[in-house]
Amino acid sequence: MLAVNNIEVVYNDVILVLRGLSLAVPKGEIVALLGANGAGKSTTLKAISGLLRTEEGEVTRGDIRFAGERIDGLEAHEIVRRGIFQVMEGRRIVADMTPLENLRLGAFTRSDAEVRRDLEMVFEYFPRLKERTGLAGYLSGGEQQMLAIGRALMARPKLILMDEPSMGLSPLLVKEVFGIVRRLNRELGITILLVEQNARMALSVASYGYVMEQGKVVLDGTAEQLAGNEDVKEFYLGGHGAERKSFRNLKSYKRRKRWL
Amino acid sequence: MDPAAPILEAERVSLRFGGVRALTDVSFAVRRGEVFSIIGPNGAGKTSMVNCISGRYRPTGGRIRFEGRDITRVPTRRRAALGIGRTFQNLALFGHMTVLDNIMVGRHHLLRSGFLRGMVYWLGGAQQEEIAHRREVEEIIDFLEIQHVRKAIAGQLPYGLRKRVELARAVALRPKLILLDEPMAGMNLEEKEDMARYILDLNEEWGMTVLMIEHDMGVVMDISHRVMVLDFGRKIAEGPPEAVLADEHVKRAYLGEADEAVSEPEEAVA
Amino acid sequence: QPIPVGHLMDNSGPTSDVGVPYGQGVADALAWVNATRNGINGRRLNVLGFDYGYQAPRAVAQYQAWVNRERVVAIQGWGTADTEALVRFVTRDRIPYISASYSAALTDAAGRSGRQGVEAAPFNFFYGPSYSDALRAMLQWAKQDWERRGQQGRPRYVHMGANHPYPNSPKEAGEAMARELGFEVLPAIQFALTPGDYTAQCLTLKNQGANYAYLGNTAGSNISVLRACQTAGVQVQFLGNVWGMDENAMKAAGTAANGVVFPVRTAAVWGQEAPGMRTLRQISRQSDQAGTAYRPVHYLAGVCSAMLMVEAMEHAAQNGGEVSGPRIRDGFYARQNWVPRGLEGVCVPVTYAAEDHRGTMRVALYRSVVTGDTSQGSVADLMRAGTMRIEPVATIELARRRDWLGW
Amino acid sequence: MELGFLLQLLLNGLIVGALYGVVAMSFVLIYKASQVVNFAQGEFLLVGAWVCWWLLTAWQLPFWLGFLVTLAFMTLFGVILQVVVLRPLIGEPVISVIMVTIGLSIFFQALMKWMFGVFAQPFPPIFAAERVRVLGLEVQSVYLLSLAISAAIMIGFWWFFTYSKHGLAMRATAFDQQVAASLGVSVPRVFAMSWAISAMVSAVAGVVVGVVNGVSSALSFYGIKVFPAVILGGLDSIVGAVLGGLIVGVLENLAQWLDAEVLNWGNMYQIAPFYALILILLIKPYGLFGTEAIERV
Amino acid sequence: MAVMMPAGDYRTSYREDMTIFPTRGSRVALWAGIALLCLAPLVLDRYLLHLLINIGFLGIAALGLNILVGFTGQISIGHAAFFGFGAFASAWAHEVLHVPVALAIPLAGLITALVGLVFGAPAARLKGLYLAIATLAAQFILEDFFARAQWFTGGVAGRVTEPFSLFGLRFDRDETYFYVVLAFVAAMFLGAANLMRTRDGRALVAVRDHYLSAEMMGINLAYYRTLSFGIASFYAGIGGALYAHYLLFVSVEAFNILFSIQFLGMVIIGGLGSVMGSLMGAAFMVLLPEVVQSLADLLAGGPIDRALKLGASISYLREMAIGAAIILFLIFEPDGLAHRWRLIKAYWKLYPYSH
Ligand SMILES: Nc1ncnc2c1ncn2[C@@H]1O[C@H](COP(=O)(O)OP(=O)(O)OP(=O)(O)O)[C@@H](O)[C@H]1O
Ligand SMILES: Nc1ncnc2c1ncn2[C@@H]1O[C@H](COP(=O)(O)OP(=O)(O)OP(=O)(O)O)[C@@H](O)[C@H]1O
Ligand SMILES: [Mg+2]
Ligand SMILES: [Mg+2]
Repeated sequence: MLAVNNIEVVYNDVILVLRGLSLAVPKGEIVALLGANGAGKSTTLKAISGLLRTEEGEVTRGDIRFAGERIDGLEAHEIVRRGIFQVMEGRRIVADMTPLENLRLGAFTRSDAEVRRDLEMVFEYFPRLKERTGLAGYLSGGEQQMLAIGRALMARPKLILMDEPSMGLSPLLVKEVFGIVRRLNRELGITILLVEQNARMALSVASYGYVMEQGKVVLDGTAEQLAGNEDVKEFYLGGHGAERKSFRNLKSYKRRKRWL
Repeated sequence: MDPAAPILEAERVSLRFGGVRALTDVSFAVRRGEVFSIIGPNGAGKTSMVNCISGRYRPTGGRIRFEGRDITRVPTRRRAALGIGRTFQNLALFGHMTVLDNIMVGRHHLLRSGFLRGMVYWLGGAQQEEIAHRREVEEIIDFLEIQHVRKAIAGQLPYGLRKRVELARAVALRPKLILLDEPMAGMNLEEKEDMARYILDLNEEWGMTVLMIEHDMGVVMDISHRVMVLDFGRKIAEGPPEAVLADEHVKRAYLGEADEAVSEPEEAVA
Repeated sequence: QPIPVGHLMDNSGPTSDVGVPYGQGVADALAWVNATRNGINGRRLNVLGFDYGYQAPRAVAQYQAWVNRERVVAIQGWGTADTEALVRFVTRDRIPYISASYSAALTDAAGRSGRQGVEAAPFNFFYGPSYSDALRAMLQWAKQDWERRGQQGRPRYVHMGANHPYPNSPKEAGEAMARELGFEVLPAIQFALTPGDYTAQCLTLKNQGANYAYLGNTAGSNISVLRACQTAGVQVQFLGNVWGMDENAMKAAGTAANGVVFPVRTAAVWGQEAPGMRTLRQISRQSDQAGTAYRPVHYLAGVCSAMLMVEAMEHAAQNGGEVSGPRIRDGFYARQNWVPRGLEGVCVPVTYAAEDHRGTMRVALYRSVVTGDTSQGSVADLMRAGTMRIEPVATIELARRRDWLGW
Repeated sequence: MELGFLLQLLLNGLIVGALYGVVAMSFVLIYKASQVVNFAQGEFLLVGAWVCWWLLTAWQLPFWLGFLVTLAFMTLFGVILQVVVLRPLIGEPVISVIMVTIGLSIFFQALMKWMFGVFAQPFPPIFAAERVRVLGLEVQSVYLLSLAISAAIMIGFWWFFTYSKHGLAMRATAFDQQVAASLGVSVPRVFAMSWAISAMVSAVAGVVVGVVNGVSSALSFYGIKVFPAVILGGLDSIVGAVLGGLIVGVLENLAQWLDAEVLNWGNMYQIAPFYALILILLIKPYGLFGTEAIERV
Repeated sequence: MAVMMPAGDYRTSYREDMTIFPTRGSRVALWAGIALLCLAPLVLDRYLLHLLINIGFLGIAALGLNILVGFTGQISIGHAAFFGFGAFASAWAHEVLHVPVALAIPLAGLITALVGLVFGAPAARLKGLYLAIATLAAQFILEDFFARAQWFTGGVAGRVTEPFSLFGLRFDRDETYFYVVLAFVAAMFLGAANLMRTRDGRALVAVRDHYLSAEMMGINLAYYRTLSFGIASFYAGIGGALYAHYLLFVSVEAFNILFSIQFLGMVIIGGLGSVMGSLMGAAFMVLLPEVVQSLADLLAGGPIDRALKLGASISYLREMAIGAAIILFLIFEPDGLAHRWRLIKAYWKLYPYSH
């Protein structure tokens, strides 16, 4: 459904961030994209959604195809209309509007009559959003994250790009959010490209995964394959199997990553 | 001062925003030298509590004592000099300054030369002072391993580094109590390990008392001495981490029941 | 070798409404001198124009550039604030300065008036009656008008204008004269030099019950007052400053301008016949080859002012003399009842004396008459059709009183 | 007499204030959409008034037609301005954009003088001579019309921002352009829309003032007058803009009264709004209706 | 992200690492520049000196505004009024208090700083554009004061001032006054550069970038917000005083809103938050009209001139060109001249590798 072929991204004409990155997201699947801070995960998502341009970034090589058509070079709003919706890092809800208005904004590209029904659906997924009538800026972090996802649903996208949905959420909410992510995928058939630091969570919902490092994909495979990989275990999952090493007794040396 | 006495005491602290009760009668004490964690669901009032301590918010009820002194009404800007430093949940660096300058701002209350002496840099002793403090700042930079980005513009750094710079800035204040609002958020395992190491070093070697908000239960379990749980602005539990996490109420409100579909690694560890 | 001459203009500032035609008159006259007379005794004039936007400091800066770098020998100036600011400088540098400011303070050439704040201005000249004298004449007319109309009681007089050296210039003189003539003098009313909504001022005027009001500003803002006062139904006889009313203003104000009395500096207005009109039309063709433009009163005044300077320079250049500041100044004193050659019947005769730079004490008063819609058609059309007219009202010959010198 | 005078002044203040309010609204519109403070607002009035004047005199169009053509032109003008000048600046620091509007103001001020001269020009008499008596006071009919127009525009704006999809999009864009883009909002189109509406509404005010006072470059002074008005009301509040405009209008006239009766300073009417501005800001730092920025750490 | 340093430029002490001019080349360039400027009156004609002098005193005032806008993040639309205040204060101090001009200039700076503190007081409470508009009010209130305060300003007629003199030497010509301005420029710019690398300078920037966290770092917001007004006004006052004793005449008309906006243009075009950018911005604003004028002079008499009747409209065209230049400049260089300058320098350092 989505295919990213060998793209390069440059910020401000000088900073090369992605160096020949390729990945594919099959229809109806959840694909996880893992990687260290600064590896370029968010940049990848922005390249797909067209938001890169608002930050003076540019795809300088390669192409991005969605449902067979090239979408790199399109404006962000056109890409939204084609059914790709990015839930940005850091929630980014409109703080000086109410949650309801935020949700209505999500449906901006639509003009069909079912907006109202979808609103009900979102409230069903996130009952607590209905209770909050003040400004969204005063919602707690988790509530804002739910609002951000809810807003994405309002656009009825085919593909959601999710950037670190679990960041700053309590364990309970992380579970809730991932539960919802899975439900969205199963019940509504929405394809999801998921960027996540919480690798264990991500691999538990995803069917396929990519690991990226310094702007390139260094490893990919099915979720099971990745979860079994030594390096992934060591650097993303924390120890082997259920036995997790303690944060208190960290080894003073670090094992070299083999894929580098 | 009695070393056993708590460094920070909150006494029935309440905070309301119009109709919202962010905190209701929360009392707790942080002992000198410990790592104290606050956990709780989103919107429970954790950040609000930290904001009350650091002076961003003024509690609508109750009192906060620091080293025995009532600081409830002390202006925000004085608290740095008292020995309270903090980091922020959503990064609050000085985005256009270099990393070095960001950390030097942390030394603000320790520096003496005002704008007049600053303008005649070489004459009024400002230069000596700057150099002396630069030395200390370099120590912090070494400790947090950010030498390579000293002169970089803070706002352009990757997220993980920015978090570290923010920590460096707070450390530069030479606080007795350092408040960390979700220091691990958005980090991968490797980075969390580094951060945990820094926090432990600050606590054990630099002798700082740490008050930390964190959602990663693994980290909370491993490095904190005591944990307090907030829910809907009320304290629902306090004690050693194992005890608190075993608490039914906490499980229900915060951790969630073990779910076979989405396995939660953190709580699998005892 | 050309003779450098400065020409200060306001083509873009708050007085540009009258500055443009005046400046055009000066520029055309000097260009015409170069074109038809080959300059002054064979030396062409190098006219250095500068639009200073009616900001005195910019004028001062330009003045210093002219004097230090271009070494100008004479300057055609403009506003009151800048001219008065430059008095000391031109006196020091001995540069004749012919302003379009008719501030009476500039007439006290030897500083004999003894009035506080009035310095000697031996190098300042202007063409026409001073603001104060013009206002004195209008007040005399107003007094007659009051009596002629058989009104009872003391007439009430009010000064209106911006707080600016130019409108302020005749304020004191006017109010003193009004008292002398038996007027009741009301508190002055301020309005800015730029057009705007001055309804509040008009309501104040109405509330005060003024009978005669002096408009001290230039046309642009006066128009706003006239229109606002018409709307507010104010019944008052307006007396316009010499820069306060002209053909363009009449067109812009429409019937609101009907009846305003104001002084005209020249002996004729455009379209009337006089011996000097032929020359004037030639001059006008400098910037209007087609010869179709209508030239408002200020254009004519600009021409007269420039031609006075030209003849003073010619006087300096006679017999191979050096064209220097002091010698040009002497040229201004060389003749009595002086009318520039070829402009007879256009420029009024003037006489300057070393101690008294009041060129004339004769004030010709006219009245603007507007009888219909002025929004369609050009000024020339409207004047031709008679929709707008400038009618002579009276000519007042003031006594050359010594105690009026300098204010 | 005294009371009548005062009432006349008050009424005049309301009438002029309503016009300030209209201009203030169009100013706030741009601000709300793009956080840009438009220093060229006054020039919008100017351009609109001159264009309308030119249509009515040079082309002899009937007023209603000329007026409509002017509005259409101004809409286009706003769009073009946005596309040519402001679009390249999307994403740049707001202060640079503000400076650009200052550049626009300088440019159009001069252009209008160049094209139409420095003389004030009268509009053909449309309503000019008509006066109506309201509550015993005399009022220009066109002023009453402008009051009605202001009210209509104000209600339109309020509806737009609260209920319409595009109003929401505009607010979202004002809050964060990137977020708006991620929601499928075409940021450039939103900006173009706000500039177009703003230019058009300002032109309405320009024509009204022009009909009453004649057209001249001084019209652009409304662009400065608008500042105390919007700040008094609160920068991002449509209601506040209208109220601020009314307050400034009334204040000017009251100051003139005070001046005439007591002070005799002469120019209180010009300066009083600014004193009031500072006083009000000291009491209410976000104006009367401005929303306080949400600041959470 | 790592900062590039030219090869071969090692620092062995913190002192060396903390200089204003980080490379040897830049220090050499600085001294060479100052030496060249000292020679300027000997080689340049008066017209160019006149422009340099203008750039000098405007640059000082622009630097003040940059400290306020660029460093502390508080927009001021009333800077010309403070510039004017300095001009009047110096004229007044000399004329009425009989202070020698050489002392009247710094005194004027101080008086203006006090006035700035008064008008800056709302800064403690107001933010962003609300503050900006409050400074707009200050502009109009001060202008009104200038027109009214006969005793201080000479009223609307203005005041004639005396030239600068020191030890019996009169600096009343472009050639001599140039050195006075140069000395002030050097002192004021060094002062600002020093300020920005020490405690209070950092505090100002911190207040701009994130005032909430700045407050928690122990920074007194109200103090620094007001202080930056004081410093900005001090610079404006010095600039204004230098202007007064150059022009030898001060009048309220000069210090209008348009001039304030020009100052804002200088700092934005020069580069917000850049010390040297202020000077570049001032140069831009001074030279732009001159360039336009020379272009017009070149065109004069040509076919374009005749076709458009430029002669009479030149002043409008000049204004339009200035407006257009500002617009175009910002479209192509929204970060200002200082930024462009840095890019050029970086380009040469990295040459031939562009990434
Ligand atoms: N707007 C920008 N301008 C310049 N550089 C940028 C910009 N945005 C990101 N970068 C740089 O690009 C690199 C990749 O950033 P990106 O945000 O994509 O990383 P990430 O993998 O999402 O990391 P994180 O886990 O921290 O979110 C980083 O080095 C970052 O500094
Ligand atoms: N300035 C404010 N005005 C109004 N309400 C506020 C404000 N700050 C916080 N709140 C409210 O107080 C409550 C507690 O918020 P707080 O930020 O302390 O939560 P938290 O425990 O830190 O949550 P999270 O884990 O998501 O960061 C929330 O309901 C929030 O909406
Ligand atoms: Mg990211
Ligand atoms: Mg929090």
